[in-house]
Amino acid sequence: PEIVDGPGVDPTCFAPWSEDTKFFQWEGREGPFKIAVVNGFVGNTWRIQMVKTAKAFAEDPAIADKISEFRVVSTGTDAPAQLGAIEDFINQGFDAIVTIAVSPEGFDRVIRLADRNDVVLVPFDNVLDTDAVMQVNEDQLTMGRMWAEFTLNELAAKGVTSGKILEVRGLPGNSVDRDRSIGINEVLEASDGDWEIVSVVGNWDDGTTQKVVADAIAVHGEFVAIVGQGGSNGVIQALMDAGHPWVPVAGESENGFRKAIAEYSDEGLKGISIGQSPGLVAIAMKAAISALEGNVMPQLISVPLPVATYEELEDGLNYWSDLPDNFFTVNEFPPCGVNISGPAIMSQSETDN
Amino acid sequence: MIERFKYSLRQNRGFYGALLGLIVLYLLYNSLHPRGFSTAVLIQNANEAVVLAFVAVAQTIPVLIGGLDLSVGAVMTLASCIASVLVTGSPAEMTLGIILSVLAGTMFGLLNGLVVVYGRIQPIIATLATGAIAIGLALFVRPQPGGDIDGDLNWAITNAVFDFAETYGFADDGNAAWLQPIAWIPVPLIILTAVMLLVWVPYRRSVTGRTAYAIGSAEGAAYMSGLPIARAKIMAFTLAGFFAGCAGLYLAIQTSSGNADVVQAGEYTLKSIAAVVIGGTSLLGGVGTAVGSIFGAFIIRIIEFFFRINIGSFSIDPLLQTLFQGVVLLVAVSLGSLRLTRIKNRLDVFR
Amino acid sequence: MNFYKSLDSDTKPIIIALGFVIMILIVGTIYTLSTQGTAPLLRPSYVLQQLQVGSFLGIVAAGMMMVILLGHIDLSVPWTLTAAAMMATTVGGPMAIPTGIAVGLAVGLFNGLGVAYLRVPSMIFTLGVDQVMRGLMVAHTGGYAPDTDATPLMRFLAAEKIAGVPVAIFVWIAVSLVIALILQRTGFGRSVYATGNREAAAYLSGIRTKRVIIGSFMLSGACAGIAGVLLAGYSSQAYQGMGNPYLLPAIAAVVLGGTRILGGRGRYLGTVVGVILIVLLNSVLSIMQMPEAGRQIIYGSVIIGMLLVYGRNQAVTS
Amino acid sequence: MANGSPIVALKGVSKHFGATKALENVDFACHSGSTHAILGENGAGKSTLIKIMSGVLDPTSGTMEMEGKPVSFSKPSDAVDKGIVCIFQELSLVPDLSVAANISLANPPKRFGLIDHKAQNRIAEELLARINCADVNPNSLIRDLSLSRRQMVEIAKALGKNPKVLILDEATSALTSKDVETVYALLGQLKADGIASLFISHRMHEVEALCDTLSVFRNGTHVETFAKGTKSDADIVRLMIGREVGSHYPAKPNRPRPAPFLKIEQLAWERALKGVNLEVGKGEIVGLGGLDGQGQKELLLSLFGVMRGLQGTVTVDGTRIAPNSPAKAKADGANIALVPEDRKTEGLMLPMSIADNLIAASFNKVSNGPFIDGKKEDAAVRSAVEKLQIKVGDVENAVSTLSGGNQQKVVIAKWLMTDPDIILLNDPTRGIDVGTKQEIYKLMRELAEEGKAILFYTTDYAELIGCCDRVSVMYDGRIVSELEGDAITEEAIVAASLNIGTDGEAA
Ligand SMILES: Nc1ncnc2c1ncn2[C@@H]1O[C@H](COP(=O)(O)OP(=O)(O)OP(=O)(O)O)[C@@H](O)[C@H]1O
Ligand SMILES: Nc1ncnc2c1ncn2[C@@H]1O[C@H](COP(=O)(O)OP(=O)(O)OP(=O)(O)O)[C@@H](O)[C@H]1O
Ligand SMILES: [Mg+2]
Ligand SMILES: [Mg+2]
Repeated sequence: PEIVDGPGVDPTCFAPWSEDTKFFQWEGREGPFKIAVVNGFVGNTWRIQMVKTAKAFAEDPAIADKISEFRVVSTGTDAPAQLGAIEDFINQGFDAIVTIAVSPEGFDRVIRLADRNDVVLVPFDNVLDTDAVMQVNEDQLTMGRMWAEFTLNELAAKGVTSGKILEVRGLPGNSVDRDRSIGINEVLEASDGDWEIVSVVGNWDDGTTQKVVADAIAVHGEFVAIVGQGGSNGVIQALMDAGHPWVPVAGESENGFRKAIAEYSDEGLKGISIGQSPGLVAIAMKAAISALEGNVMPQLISVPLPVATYEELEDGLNYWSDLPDNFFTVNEFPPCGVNISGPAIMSQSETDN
Repeated sequence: MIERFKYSLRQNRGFYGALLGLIVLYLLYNSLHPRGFSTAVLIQNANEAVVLAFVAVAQTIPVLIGGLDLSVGAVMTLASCIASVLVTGSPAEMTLGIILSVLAGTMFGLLNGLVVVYGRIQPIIATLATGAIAIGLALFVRPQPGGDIDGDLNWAITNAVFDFAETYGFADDGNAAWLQPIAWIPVPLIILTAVMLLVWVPYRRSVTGRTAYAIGSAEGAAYMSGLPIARAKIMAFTLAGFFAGCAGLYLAIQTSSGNADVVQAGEYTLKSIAAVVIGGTSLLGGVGTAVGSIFGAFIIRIIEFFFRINIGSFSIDPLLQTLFQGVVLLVAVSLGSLRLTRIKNRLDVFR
Repeated sequence: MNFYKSLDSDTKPIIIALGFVIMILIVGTIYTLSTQGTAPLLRPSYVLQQLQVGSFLGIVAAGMMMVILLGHIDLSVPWTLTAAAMMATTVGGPMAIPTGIAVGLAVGLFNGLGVAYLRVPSMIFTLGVDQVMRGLMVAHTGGYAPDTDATPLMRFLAAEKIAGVPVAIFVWIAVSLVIALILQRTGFGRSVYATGNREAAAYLSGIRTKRVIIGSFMLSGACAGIAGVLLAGYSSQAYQGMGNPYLLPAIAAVVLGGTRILGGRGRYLGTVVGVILIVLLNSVLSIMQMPEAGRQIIYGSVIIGMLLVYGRNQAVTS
Repeated sequence: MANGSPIVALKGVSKHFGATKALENVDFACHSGSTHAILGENGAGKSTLIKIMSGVLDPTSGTMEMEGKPVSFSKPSDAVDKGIVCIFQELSLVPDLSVAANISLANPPKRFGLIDHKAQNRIAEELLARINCADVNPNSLIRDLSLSRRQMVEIAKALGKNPKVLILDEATSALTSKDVETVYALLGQLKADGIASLFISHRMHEVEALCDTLSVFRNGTHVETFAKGTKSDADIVRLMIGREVGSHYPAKPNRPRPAPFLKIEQLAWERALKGVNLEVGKGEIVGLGGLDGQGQKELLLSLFGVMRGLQGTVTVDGTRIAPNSPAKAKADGANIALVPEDRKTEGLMLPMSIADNLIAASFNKVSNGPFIDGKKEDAAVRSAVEKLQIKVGDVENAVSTLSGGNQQKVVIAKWLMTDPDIILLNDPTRGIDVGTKQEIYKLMRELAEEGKAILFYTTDYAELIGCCDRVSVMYDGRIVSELEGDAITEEAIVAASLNIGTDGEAA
């Protein structure tokens, strides 16, 4: 692509990450386009929801006739397989490839190939440490900061100025885990309170998180607040099982977590839920099409953080009390015309498939 | 010669079955691919398969002695993390880095061998444990994914001979007439073949290599026959480490980086076992060859290729791909049991 | 010392592992004393909580031991466990738990058929089955939007307490009694050892070795199913990938308990001690906030170290 | 006895396995150009002796000299380097390698530092030709050869190492009679070449035919060494067993032939069985004779439900049976027991305890419902040990700690526990000493008297003659001759085995 001056098209949807964000422009071409989604691992709810969202969005009337061929593959946690799949789609003459990278590094070759063949490559969610491709993500650092700020505010409101705060980390070595943790700790350290931060590794997995939180409670006694990156259902479960009093908890956007916040916020579970949305895939697809049409696009597209605090939860709107715990509530992004809600994707028995 | 082939055919059914399967699947894939039978497709396929092929070769040797090496994926990861730190700078520094990363894998393999032989611990469980250690070390070397491996190296190694020559400016930037017959061959395939010729073939035809087969077939007999058991076992794991090191090195160059990914390490270990079995090597030891495992690795990859191409109404729902892969794996490994139908003496089942 | 020498080779690992458990507790306590001035590891509540968490691993390991005694292995445990949990919550109501166990039994039966009749090495067959189960669960979640909430009975069995003792521990004890009884006091159990030692000889002794193999895999599947149901109860929900953290620790626990990985030898008590060891080790490493790198290295070194200690007195026989 | 200084001499050698004293202060010597037999009961320490000589085991104490110089071997290849080559009781061939590879296993011919397959094949062909086994293709896998062929390859392999001392530990126990002839000739040749051969066998007639010097071992001690012909057979047996032994075989009862209990008609399987007809009555011992590999083993395995695709009928007591597994064969209705060919891999779970092995075929007999009754189990094990006089320390010890003969008794005892009606014996006395053999013969006769029907395959003519009420000789998958009473003579059996008088010659 060519590096051009902004502003880009449709800034409410394709918001540039920061003021320094570059803008890209590809030569516009006629649709419909061939688009592929190259996923890595499949086998957790988030990824399943993402794949379903991608499929549903490809059939959405808003873009359906812009797509001539749409394919989704999951390559597992296997860098060469993912690189291979991307290269294969380039070889097959696909116009755009949307991907969740298995690693923030290592895509030099496919980036080069995509460039040579004028293919639009759009990493999202786990983005690459490069500014050579157009990417779509939520701001993980900000997410970490918001969690910590919310927690500190709630503690301040309760008049708590010291104590142990439990940080539940995600998958070791992952850049999302790194960024979120940096954000969290930055804010906590900057505060005046006298906090002892205990950190455990929950792998973003409900079961592991529950176990390590239960462990931490057994060893450390009470915490004044918990900041968890994921596996939030596990945090709640561990608190309940240990009979730990409700405290402010920051966490992800699982339906179960939001249900718990809604139910117990009066008793002290002052919660904030910010999610990395599986719906990001739709924005990435939309961005790819927009780029193919020749629009000016930001290199790094920032998708607004879907925040919901205990004060903002509303049954049937941003959580569903009658639905299962472990789908991700935030899925739609109205400014982008992405209106595929979590329950619509994850809770209707499919008859047509 | 013909007679020898006849015996070889009878004694290595699994191997020839894998070869046949590979040929059929690959021809089918290429004929369905919009750009089938082109260099670009071959390069892509080779790049995708070569790391797994190396890991499968690594796995083969411990399997031949009747063991399993559950650390190959982890050693690969360790080597790739080391390479991501060392393979950078001047050509001399890069060369040294390349040597050191493969050496690291080899030394780790040696450690495995020593633990198995002198610690008298079953290979499968010893390497389960040392695999954790290797991952720990990899995380230590590279707590976050990253690294800056030379971009030219990455480009040259992951392309055809022509691009290699072009990148490094020899043979008339790849246009020399003498280069043309081989200009289309993917570099990864050349590397794989070269390593096999230089390491596996001599090993196979050495007493140490033969001892590995003998151990897997009948360890007591091998010992009684005065074969160097301890040396052969240590060598088997050392070579496994070496090949895993090669895998790691290639992975690092291919991705220009290192990533101490526990899950990926585990996935490679398991896939290596599958590749070895599909390639006709018996998990009981004594029977099989590393070349078969390479075929096995390619077969595993090719099956995934089919998800990407348009096969009309046979297209598989993305959420059913995993299921399909599992079923194909089960069917592939169950094909071996066709031999059971020929068995007339039920005791032969236990061999 | 004489006492130590007089122990038979099946008992020694158990004693050593017990010693190691005590050592871990001591090291952990020294750490907590020096950092926070308390010794929470020695409190009954902590121990009970570890046993509660350990009971899931313990039940998986009990089943795993049955197949390891045969010289086989069951790599399908992670997704068998997950499938059992997910199907149990999907069905819900009083049939939830029987459904979960039935899923385990069915997968075990399938594994057993593949290993006994097709004679595919279990290492690879169960690997394939694990992937198939994963595929099925991905399709299930993706296609049918199943209910994932645990039933009250599942909650009770996994998370509640009787007289301060988690019910899960009683479930573990019950499973343990059944497995130990099977292994020591039934013809089936003895046949497992015989088949694990030498299948041809067991077959020619008129032991129905295929049934033994199938039975063992079914027990392994059933144990995975029970563990899945409990785990769903513990977390109040079933979720994708919930079984993944249980495979390697279960194998390690069985082996650290003195069961021979090639089959034929091992005592059930050892597996129990092995489970406790692994659970405590994980917990103490987590308490010490050991970074992942150090954790993996320690984990591996402990296994190697202990096996070296077990094996040191073994004689080489050609 | 040969003159001059010995080529190998052991001085004061002892070998202890824990409490077991396998060898105790043994002095032993052998000389070049001599064929030297080592005799002794099972567990006398013969194998242990030669394992020490060939570097497999370290002596607990004592020294060894070769040609006057002290030597010590830390591994088998050290001994091979010095010229001591051994053919072990348990074969040392690698099943998944080719014949040629096995023959040059540890020391293959090389070109450019790599194994030279052509030269390897040439060597194999030469050596095989030397022992009349040119029919063995050097490219075939050991796995695909019969036991007797394997044993010949083993001999070829040993010869290929150019031994100064060649040790054969029961190397002839599985050979066909034609091969035995070859081995006789070979040993004569080696003797002429000045090579020392040590020969361990439980077959007295072989020892007599081959050896010039005999050494007797008993309970780990060297009893005596003497030249052939200086002692009578009875004396030798007394030296071995330490007591007088009476008649070899128990008396056969003199009574009319009983009604057939087990009846086999036109039994055919693959190419090994081509329509076998045979009857065994209660109380009868019927011998199966013939050269090795004429279908005898397949016949026994067929009856025991191991073979697939059988044709023909088998009836027990008038009812037709068609078991498709040993489990069915041993169950009610058939009540068959089989003592298999290879006790180490088919008869026993070696690392398991003696008790566990004993009850392995009869869990139902010691159980209440699904549960094993500890008391019943102990009682059953004790009575089995007593009945067969198995020499055990503790029944909880691994069965592998027993000597060969006692291991075989465990296999037999295991099957007697099931109270079978029909007992199939596949060469039960292979590798077993005279004393134990006699006990087994006696036991067989007792069992027959109790009304069991016994079908007994052996490669030893003397056993057929001594033990059996009737002998059926097999040739090429058929029974070619049935001998009864006084008609059972060595000449008759040999003639039938070679199928003289019909089409072919011996295979
Ligand atoms: N590895 C071992 N561990 C314990 N005891 C052993 C071992 N090997 C041999 N023995 C014991 O040593 C004694 C001598 O055994 P050895 O094998 O030398 O007997 P043998 O004379 O060859 O008998 P056979 O004629 O049955 O082959 C026996 O009592 C045997 O049980
Ligand atoms: N030139 C040859 N002539 C005859 N037989 C051969 C020759 N080369 C190999 N063989 C036999 O054919 C089989 C397969 O041969 P291959 O070359 O694949 O194995 P190999 O490395 O030679 O094995 P080994 O070292 O065990 O002989 C082996 O059993 C081998 O012994
Ligand atoms: Mg070879
Ligand atoms: Mg012996």
